[in-house]
Amino acid sequence: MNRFVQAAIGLVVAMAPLMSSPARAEGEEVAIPAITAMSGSTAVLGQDAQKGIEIAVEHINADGGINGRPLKIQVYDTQGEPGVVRQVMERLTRMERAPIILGCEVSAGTSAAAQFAEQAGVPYLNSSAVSAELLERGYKWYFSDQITADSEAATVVDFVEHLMTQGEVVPALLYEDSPRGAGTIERVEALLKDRGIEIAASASYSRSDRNLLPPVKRVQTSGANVVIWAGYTEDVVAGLQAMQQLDFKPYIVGIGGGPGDVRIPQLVDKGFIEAVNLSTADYFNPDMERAQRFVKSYEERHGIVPSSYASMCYRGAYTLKAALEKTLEAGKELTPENLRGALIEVDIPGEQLISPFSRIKFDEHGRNIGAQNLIAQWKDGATKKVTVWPPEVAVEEPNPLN
Amino acid sequence: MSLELLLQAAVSGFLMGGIYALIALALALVFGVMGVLNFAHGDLLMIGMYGVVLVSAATGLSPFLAGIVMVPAMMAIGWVVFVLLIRPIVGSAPLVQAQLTIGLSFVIQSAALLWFGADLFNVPSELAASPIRLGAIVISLPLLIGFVVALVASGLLAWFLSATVWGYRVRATAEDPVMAQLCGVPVQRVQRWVFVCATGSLAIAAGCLMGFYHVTPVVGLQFSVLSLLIVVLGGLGDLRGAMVAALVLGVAEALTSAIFNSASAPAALYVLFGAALLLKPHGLLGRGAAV
Amino acid sequence: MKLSIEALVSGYGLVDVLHGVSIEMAEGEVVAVIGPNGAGKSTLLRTISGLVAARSGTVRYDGREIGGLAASEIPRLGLVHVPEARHVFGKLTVEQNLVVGASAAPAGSRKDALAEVYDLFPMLGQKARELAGGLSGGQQQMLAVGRALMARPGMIMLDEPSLGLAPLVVEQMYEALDGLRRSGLTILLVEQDVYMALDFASRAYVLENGRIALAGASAALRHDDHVRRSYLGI
Amino acid sequence: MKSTSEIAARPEHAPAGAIAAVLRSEGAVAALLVWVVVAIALTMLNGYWVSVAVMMLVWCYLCTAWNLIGGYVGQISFGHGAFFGVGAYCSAYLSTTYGASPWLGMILGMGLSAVLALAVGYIPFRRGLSHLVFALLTLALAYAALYGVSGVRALGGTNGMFMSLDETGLAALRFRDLWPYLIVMAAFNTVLLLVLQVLLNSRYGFIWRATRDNEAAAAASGINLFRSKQLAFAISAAATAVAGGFYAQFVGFIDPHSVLGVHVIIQILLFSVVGGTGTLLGPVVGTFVLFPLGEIMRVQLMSLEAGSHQLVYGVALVAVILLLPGGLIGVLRRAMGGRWFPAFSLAVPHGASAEPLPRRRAAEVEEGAPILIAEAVGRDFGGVVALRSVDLEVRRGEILGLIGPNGAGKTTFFNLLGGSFPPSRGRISLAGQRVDGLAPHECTQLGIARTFQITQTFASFTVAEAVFTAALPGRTFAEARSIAGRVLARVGLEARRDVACAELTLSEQRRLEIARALATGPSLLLLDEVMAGLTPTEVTGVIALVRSLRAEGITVVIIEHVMHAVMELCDRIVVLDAGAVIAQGLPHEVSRDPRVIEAYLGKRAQQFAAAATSGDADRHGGSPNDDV
Repeated sequence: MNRFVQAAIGLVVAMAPLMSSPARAEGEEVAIPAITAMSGSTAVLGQDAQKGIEIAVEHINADGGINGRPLKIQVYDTQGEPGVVRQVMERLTRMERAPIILGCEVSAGTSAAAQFAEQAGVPYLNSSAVSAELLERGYKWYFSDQITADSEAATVVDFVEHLMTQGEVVPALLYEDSPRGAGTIERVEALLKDRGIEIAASASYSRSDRNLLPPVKRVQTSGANVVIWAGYTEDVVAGLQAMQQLDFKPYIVGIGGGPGDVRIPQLVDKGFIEAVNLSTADYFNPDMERAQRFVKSYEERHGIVPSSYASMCYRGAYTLKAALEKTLEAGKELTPENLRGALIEVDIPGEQLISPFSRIKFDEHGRNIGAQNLIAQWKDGATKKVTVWPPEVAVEEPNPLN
Repeated sequence: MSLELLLQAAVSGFLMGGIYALIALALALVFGVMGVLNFAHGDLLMIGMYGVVLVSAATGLSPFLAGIVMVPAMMAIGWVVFVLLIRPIVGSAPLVQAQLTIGLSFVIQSAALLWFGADLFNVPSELAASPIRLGAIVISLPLLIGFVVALVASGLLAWFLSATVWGYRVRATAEDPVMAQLCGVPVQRVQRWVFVCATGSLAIAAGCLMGFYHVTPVVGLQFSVLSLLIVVLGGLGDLRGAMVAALVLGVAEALTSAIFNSASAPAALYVLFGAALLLKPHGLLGRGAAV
Repeated sequence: MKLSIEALVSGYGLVDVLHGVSIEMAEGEVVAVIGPNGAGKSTLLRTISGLVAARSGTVRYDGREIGGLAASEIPRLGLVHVPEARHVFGKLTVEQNLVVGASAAPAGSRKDALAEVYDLFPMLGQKARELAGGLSGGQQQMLAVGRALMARPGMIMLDEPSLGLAPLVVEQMYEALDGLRRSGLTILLVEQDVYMALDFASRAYVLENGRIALAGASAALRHDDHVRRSYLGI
Repeated sequence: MKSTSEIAARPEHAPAGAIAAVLRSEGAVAALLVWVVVAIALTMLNGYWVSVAVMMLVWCYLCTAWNLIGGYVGQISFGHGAFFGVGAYCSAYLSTTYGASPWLGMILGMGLSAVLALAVGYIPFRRGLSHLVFALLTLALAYAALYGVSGVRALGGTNGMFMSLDETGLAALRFRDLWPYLIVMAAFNTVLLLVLQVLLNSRYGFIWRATRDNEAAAAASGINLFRSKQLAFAISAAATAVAGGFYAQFVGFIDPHSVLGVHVIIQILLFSVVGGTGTLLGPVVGTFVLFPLGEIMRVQLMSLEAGSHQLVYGVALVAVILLLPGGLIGVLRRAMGGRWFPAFSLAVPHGASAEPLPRRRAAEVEEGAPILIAEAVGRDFGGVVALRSVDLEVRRGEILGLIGPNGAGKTTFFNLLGGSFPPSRGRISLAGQRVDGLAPHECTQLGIARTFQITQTFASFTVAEAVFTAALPGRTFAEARSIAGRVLARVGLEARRDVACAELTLSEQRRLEIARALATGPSLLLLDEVMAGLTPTEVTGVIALVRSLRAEGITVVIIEHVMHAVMELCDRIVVLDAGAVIAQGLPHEVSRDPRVIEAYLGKRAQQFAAAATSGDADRHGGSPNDDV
């Protein structure tokens, strides 16, 4: 029995510091929480996101912080689980009394966080999920400075139409069936239909599939010569290998983190990457002029160029900074209500961003009307990923349809 | 959907099944000899896969050779796991065994996340680029090598168990450890070596897998579940049944994915598994000890 | 002394089953242990063979202390336990069972031992390649004894060799055991069938509630009032 | 069978006594613990910890629901994630698509989960397949549900579903504040715990535990294993769905992975096992300790490298399971010793009442007429013929001996009579009614009772409980109690009534086997080697017992190798060899039959047997009369 009493007391003592609401730090620091999946099956995203945030905070503080006050962004792990997200959101809003939350969550986590934020009346600034559906729900407290599946789809279809000017295009869709992949492909499909372009085949697979020969074969037998492909890194790697084995060399227009992963040349035969003209619709590419400061710092710290995941949360931190500054400059307290007001007024010109966006400006649904994609393509024996589309930001011409 | 597509799926699924067999046989053997159903099996395999990546990166060896290099290391890991965790739960309630090994899986997964991060690793190999073509059907070379290696390893295991004195002792221990002891069989040593060798064999399987697949900290679970399905479908303790079950599962997996082409496709695989188990509760070959 | 046990205490969990048992056996002697169920007869054999740890007391075999040795070590010294209910390895063939039985024997002796066992139990030779699980109860009992002999033992301990066997089979069984006895093998026998036990052994111990209640020559015990009343039902 | 369906409906005992029993029980204490947590959360903790408490109660509820099938019936289900998801999706779909109250969806989810459970359990439970087959089937269910839902557009596919935020209030199961969530979840826990406690105190408690402890013995006690397991699984599944419906409203968003993923069942197993399964308090305590601990670790170790908290958590978990194999509740139980909750009191009456033993449907045949007829009965296993063809009749009121060499098929024959498996050919009828192919509990309920060669006991039962449980099917508590008292007195186990079954000596275990068989109220009793391994004195006692049973009109068939007992006891003997009858007749006839001597008896035994039947007091002929 005694052992139990001791254990119980121990537990209570351990919990004590957590149970009491800490008084808000009165110091200079502006502390804002961010949530992301640092562990679990989507940890790769969260880990990059954290690196991006770290560098953003460093840069912001080096430039004078938030009106002279240092910014601090504490990252909370949600494991990407909606249940945990809710718990963490509860903690951040009720215990930490956070006036705003920066979200670097996967779709499912973002959905749960947005639902919670809406009820709790705290602005949630999404800088990673591309779900367009969330923006259509009429939320008052949800803001997304990230592109949406719609803008991705538009960029991809534009690019396909560009290829059509060079010869006959037979497009096929290949996608991983999570919301990330399926959601975007759905919109691409609708858009292609709208523009009267016929699809030769549509093949999906699960992220856990170990054998991608069947879906790839399905696409190949359809006679497609352009493949629009949404997926994560692991399945894109497996799929490229399958294509190589099947001797299938379409022109690949990728979407999302998988085809855009900077490590693809380390994982797949470089010659083959070049052979399929692997290109990706992305919201970041390290060769962009305006991203150089971020890219340099990131490379110094981590030894590789930053991924899109890392860039989006870097960008998110800057959007956050703008809102914070607007509030403080107006002489207002950092409250949820004031920050929401400030977010509505935020308008950052494209030149100040590391993303290919024309600006950051939210409409009444919290959508960033300036969000747009670029298309990057591996070139020179897959040694560099070059921005090739749209012409405004392109560094080089895209490879021709062969 | 074309016949060609189905054929391609069946062939690559079959080869994949061979590698599944190698993974599952180690689990079946451990279950047979010490009655412990190891839910961390896939995670031990994952350690092997990371090991293969490291060895390949350091030495430039092909993943298959790196797998062989990893065997002693995996055996050492098997030794430690056996002594610390498995031996204490031999003979415990199945629920306790399940939970403890699930706990171990937790630990391995988190440790992998700590050390390697969530990024995926693979071993790019020239082999993948030069497949064998039989008409329209493509046979991936790494997959084929993996299949052959798995077949040879399984054959060696079968020979060891059915034709050597130590094989008899292993089987005697599996059937009645107390009686085996009374016959002078050092049962604990047998159990330890079986676990050590089973874990070591995972290095070979890891080498085969890394010829065409990748590793992340979360791949363990899917291989654990897969091996469990195979062991049960084969009929518990029936090694030949497990072999057949692995091949069937590999083909079924590829075919369902080819036929259904939907996010629901894997569901069909599990429904098929359920149906097969209900029709053949004693294993596909009907010789296992399911009742 | 072939086997000498002194003040042996052992049991399971919190309960002691044997409360200080002492037994002495000379080389070549055949000794029976009889007693009611729950008296600790099987526990005695399990303690000697190392399956149950002794809590105090000593067990010496050939003058060597064997308490504390692993159960798989003891057969290597030549002391083999044939437990109750046979426990043949049903999924192994008869011959494979015998080979496993030779695990404790010195290397190289397996072939001779196999020949001897087939000589003693010709039935086992005929069924060498059949699965042991398919044998009848009596055949399994013979296999169990044969498997013990594969270790080239200096002494065997038999626990209820007649349990669950048809009378005819029991008879055949004891005929075979008789051959072993005559060959000079030291045998410790636990047997429920007291007539059978006293017929077969030259001496016997009566074990009651974990203690030796009585000991003596079989002939004397057969006429002992207590034995007659309690065990022979006379 | 009519009697089968009767089991369910009967009221057990006086309501007042039942209520008192529930209030003093483990379930009530567990429910109290839940409310203590609620009180602490609401008075002392801030919103965040209240939110943690809500999730903790969700897990507590899930573990408790799982424990019914996993802990009490001992069938490990990996499929509870599916039931959780079904509840969540039903409630989410109905409320978002049709604007229905989530409560409605919850009820639909309960129904759907129960149906799913019955479907998945049907074949493994009907055919008595191994626990592992059941476990893997449920795992397959979980995965099939996960992937299945992922492809359904109407359910949001992998995108998931959003709950409407418009309405609040109890009907919408959606609140502005946190505390109502906590209260609702605590109420769910309380209802579940109390319902389970009532069920455990009822006949089902005994039936489920008996099923878990020993299926063969439970079936021979007349328990319908299939119904027993299906019922528990369906209740457990339906209860689980409720938590799913609640979770959907509480979090406001669900997707396949979050409600159908494997992590759901892993958490349930984790909390239950660390707490201790098979007790109502275990899963509650396990959750209350582990869940906050996990949360603390996640928060405290957040600043370390990603994955650290899971590593620490995993190591702690492994350590707990290794060091405390009985779970936390095992430690508590040992610490409390005798002050642990007493098992639900049975109060089996003492005293050897003169009332006769119970009898089911006393077979309507005359004394001496055949009560059981087996015609050309045979059974194969795979390709092996265990029983070739047996023709045999048992006459009412006789003691029939069934002898023959090992492997002759005697026990196989008993297994066919007792319903352990159906014959491959031939027919068996009891008092004119076909009984071949019936399940064991059906045979038992028709009046065939059997003992097992290897005694089968219920590990968690006392002697009285075991006998009571065998008397229970088709009878009231009071009747069963009275029967158990009489049977215990009759077989001479009265003094050992409160001892755990596992602690009995061999001869007591044999008596318990007979007692269990008698408690079912047989008209035909099948005794399989009840004398093997007993001393002559003990054998004598059993002989006397069997005789007294016959005197009461119970027909007995006995398989035995103790020849003098067979010769002495039996009116008639049938000899089996190689799966067929080779001789039958009076004992002295059979013992002199050359075929029988050749195949079975051997010379020496034949002499003993002959001596015993002729009453010649040779040294082997110890007749019980001399003993008195």
